[in-house]
Amino acid sequence: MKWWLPAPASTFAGPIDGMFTAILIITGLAFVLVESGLIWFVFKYRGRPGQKGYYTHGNTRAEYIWTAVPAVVCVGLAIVSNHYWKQIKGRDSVPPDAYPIKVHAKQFEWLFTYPGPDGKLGTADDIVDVRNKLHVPVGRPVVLQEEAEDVIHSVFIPVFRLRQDAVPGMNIRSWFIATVPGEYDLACSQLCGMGHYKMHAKVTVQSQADFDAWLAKAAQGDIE
Amino acid sequence: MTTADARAMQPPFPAERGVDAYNTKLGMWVFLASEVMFFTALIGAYIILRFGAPGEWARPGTVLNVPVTAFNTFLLICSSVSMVKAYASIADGNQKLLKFWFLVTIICGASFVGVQAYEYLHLIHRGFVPSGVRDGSELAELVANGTLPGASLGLYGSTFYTMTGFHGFHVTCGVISMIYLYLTKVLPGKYTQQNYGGVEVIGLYWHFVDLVWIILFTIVYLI
Amino acid sequence: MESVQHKHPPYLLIWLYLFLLTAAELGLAFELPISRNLKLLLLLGTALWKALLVAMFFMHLKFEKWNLRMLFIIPLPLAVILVLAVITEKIW
Amino acid sequence: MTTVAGTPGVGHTHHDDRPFIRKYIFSTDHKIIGIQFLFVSLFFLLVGGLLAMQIRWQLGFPNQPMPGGKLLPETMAPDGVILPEYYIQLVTMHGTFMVFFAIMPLLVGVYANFLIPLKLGAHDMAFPRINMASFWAALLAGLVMLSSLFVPEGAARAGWTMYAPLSARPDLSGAGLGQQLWCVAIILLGLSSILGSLNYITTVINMRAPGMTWFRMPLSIWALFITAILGLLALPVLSGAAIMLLFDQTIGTHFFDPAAGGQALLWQHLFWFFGHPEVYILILPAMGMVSDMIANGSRKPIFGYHSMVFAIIGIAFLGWIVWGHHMFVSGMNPTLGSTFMVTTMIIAVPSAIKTFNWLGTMWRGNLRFHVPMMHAVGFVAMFVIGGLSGIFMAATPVDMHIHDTYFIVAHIHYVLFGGSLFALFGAITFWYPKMFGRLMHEGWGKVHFWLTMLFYNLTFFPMHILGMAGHMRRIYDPTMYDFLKPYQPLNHFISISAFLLFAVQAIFALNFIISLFRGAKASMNPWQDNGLEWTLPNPAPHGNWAEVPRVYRGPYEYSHPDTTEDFLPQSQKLPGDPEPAAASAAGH
Repeated sequence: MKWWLPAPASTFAGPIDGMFTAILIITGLAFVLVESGLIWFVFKYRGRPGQKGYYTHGNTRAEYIWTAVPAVVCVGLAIVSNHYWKQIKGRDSVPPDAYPIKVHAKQFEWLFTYPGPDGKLGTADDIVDVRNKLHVPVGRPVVLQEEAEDVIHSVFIPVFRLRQDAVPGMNIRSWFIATVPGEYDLACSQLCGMGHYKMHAKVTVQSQADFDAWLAKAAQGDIE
Repeated sequence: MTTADARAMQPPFPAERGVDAYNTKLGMWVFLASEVMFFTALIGAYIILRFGAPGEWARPGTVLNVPVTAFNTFLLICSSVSMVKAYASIADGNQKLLKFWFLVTIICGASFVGVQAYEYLHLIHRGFVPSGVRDGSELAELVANGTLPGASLGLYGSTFYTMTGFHGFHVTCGVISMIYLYLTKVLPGKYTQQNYGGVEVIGLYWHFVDLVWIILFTIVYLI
Repeated sequence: MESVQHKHPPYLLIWLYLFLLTAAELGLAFELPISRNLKLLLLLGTALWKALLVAMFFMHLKFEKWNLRMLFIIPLPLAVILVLAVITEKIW
Repeated sequence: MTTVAGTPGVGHTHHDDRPFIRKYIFSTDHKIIGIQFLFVSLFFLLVGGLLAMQIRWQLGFPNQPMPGGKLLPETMAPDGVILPEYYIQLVTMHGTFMVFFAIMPLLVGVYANFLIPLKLGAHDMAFPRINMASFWAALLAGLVMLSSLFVPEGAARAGWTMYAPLSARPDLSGAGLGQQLWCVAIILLGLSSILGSLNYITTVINMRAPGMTWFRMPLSIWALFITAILGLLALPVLSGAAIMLLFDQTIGTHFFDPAAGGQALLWQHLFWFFGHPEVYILILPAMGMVSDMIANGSRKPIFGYHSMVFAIIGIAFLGWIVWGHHMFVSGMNPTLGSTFMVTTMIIAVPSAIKTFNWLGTMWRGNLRFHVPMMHAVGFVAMFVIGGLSGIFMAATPVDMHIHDTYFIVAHIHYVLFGGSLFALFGAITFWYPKMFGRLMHEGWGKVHFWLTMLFYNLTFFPMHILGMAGHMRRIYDPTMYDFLKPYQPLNHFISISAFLLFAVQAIFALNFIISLFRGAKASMNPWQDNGLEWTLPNPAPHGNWAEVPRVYRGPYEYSHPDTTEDFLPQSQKLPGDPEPAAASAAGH
């Protein structure tokens, strides 16, 4: 059991884990400040008979400070967030050469469609509806074109730090670059009915050569 | 003690006044504010769905009977003006005119509900239902031969019946309350020049319902 | 409430005004050979103008204090925010 | 006390001869209605808690027979083993009961009703009969919701957020009548809340006693007032959405049906447009009451009263424009996502102001650790954790990873349990004497506080770790996933802590019930508080004051240098105080 985020396996993991750590440090400082202040006050100013509290209605300068500091920190975080957000989900963030894979989600399975040798989806040589197996080449941008048949599902690959809902009636693109070959879990993270818990797929990140070999075999109907 | 401390020790004491409205009137205004949000949900959903509709929206007059509803709009505007006349009458202490105008309002309001019920029956007869168009109906034929765009009719039916239905429900509630007030307060002469809050408050509700209809009529029937 | 003879706004004139605007709307919706967008704008403008007339005179908002008017005004920007934000969903 | 001049007349003179049923059942007295809400919502809190225990059993001990599970019918748990379809009903109904029927009525139904007239010096609410209708509508809604657990196909199954199209399609969710009953109950609850809110708003605006100016109102009343505005404007949107959902289920409309052009995201937008103000409905009153209790326990004026008020207003305003942060990964327009991210970051500021002002209030105080004060301090300590963990989710890239995981579950429970519920335990103890004329047991109250604090943190803090690992919400069996298998011991630990947390609530329940009959008789002002309600006898009589009280100062004049006592009631006239003008008592 790790007490931290899962081992990273995509290029998003860097900035996301970095931001997570940064926020943890900032909020950790605030946490320690407030809680230690609280505990200190609890002991220091505990009631004594015959004594009165200090009669004051506040201090404008102190209030300005503790309004301004959180405001500056939050705006700073917002700027950083927005920077990475635009890279990850922004309107034009998907690299033009990204390898497309269609994700068709339905109760309760994932169907992946891979482009054939022509590298385009929607043509006759597509390898259609590979059930619950997502294979991606390492080190190359991949774009998932997500659609849902019945209800809302959500692609969640923890090691990629990737999550994107698949919504019926919409076609949503979501991209990533896998960095570490291996076998990972893909889970549905949006309640989609009573089989929600078992709607998962295996993600295999492999070298381009292995991926091409697998794809050739899959074209013959052998997806193992 | 420093000056900052002295300033800090001044307790906050500004004085001000209320909004100069008696409880029921203020309560009605507060209620109407929440009604605005209720109709925002319904009308907002309509606008959003229409923006994203899969096909062309049916043109005004192709499905709905606009002249009949225009007459209905006229009725509701009349009932609004008769309501405000009733209010003005009792504010001047005129019981007789109050009774007259209040009754006119009830009749106009009830007629509105009646005409709307007729409209609904007629539409359903032609095949226009909340889920869209009924198979084998007159409108289904129009869709089949291409004179009526069919892709968005499901949304059209959903939004039309929900919006106008809830407006009609509000009108009905208004008419029922007015009949109750007419029998228990107006006819026995309980409203006086000193005490006519009830007329004002039910009037506020009634004008609001009219106001919603003005918006609905334009965006549902004319656009 | 004081018992004086109130001076009332000309309700019947406003009624006539509303009636004419409604007639104009009907004409606009069907008869005029102008662009769809202009028509839309004019229709919405007329509807809002009518609604404003009802609120101002029949509901007496014109004669109320500002803090009471605020009650009715507060929800309006919220409504606009909701609709505008969700509409961008289909436009982006 | 230096002087008793100006203390309003107490001891109601007219004899209360209403029959029992008018006095305690169909009562229009705001205090009785508040107490009715208290009992009803504590009952629903228990229901929600029992549902949570079953969820925790399944997560901690997957697929093992639950103790006592044999009592449940075959359709829920054959041989005591929870079925997946029952599990999603559990998570749905736990959320629904806790949010709509436990915390919200506990905060708003109980304390807005009980406190607003008492703290403002009014005889009752502006509309007592509407108030009564509001209670009965809420009770009816709760019973409808409860009954949905027992209909043939079981209760609603789409999560408390009821995302369409799952919720709109009985063929996909597997529950028809249950989903419809959910909608009906929510529409009824919306009606109840709107009726309640318009009452609270009118009362606060129109019925304040002479001298009770806006900025002399206690922060609890400010918070409840702003909460009422939020409820007034947010609930109708939910009602509208629930009506559309109900129509989609029953009469075949297509609002959320993508096949006919409807939009799945429309539900989410409408729900969260309501849902985010709702979140603040669930915390603002707690913040307000905590402010009262902390000032009382610190024997000091609240630090920065005005900025506390403006922080409440600021939260309420910003609360309307952050709803999209629940939808960052929903496929929403990413530019909209950026906008909502910025507003969400900014809304952290007023919460920070409030936290620091509470600390400022305790600074150089003369702290008295009665049970309400302990809970109030516990509230601040826990709310800080809940608030800070919110920043992780506000940062959109990080939210990609932790959205819909146990990190969110931890966050919401830190705010709703560590926040609202701690405040409520304090508030119940604090106003108990005014409600029932007796005090709750101090010692057991402290035992309950410490045990709750301990097990609460043991339950919910490890959920952050689970969330970081990617443990999804609402999954029936985490052991299905390779990457979650190592975390099963942690789930096990959380479940045991949760059972203990539930068990120690028995202390509170027993303390509450036994004190009703055996508690020590309370004096008129047992906490030496400044509020107007403490100038009334226990329990306060129908109609509250024989003579309207007059207010001479703000609510937090503790340790005033001119008095020997360390408190100074709002209605106590000091020699130099001017008589208040009667203007603000309009509306009679």
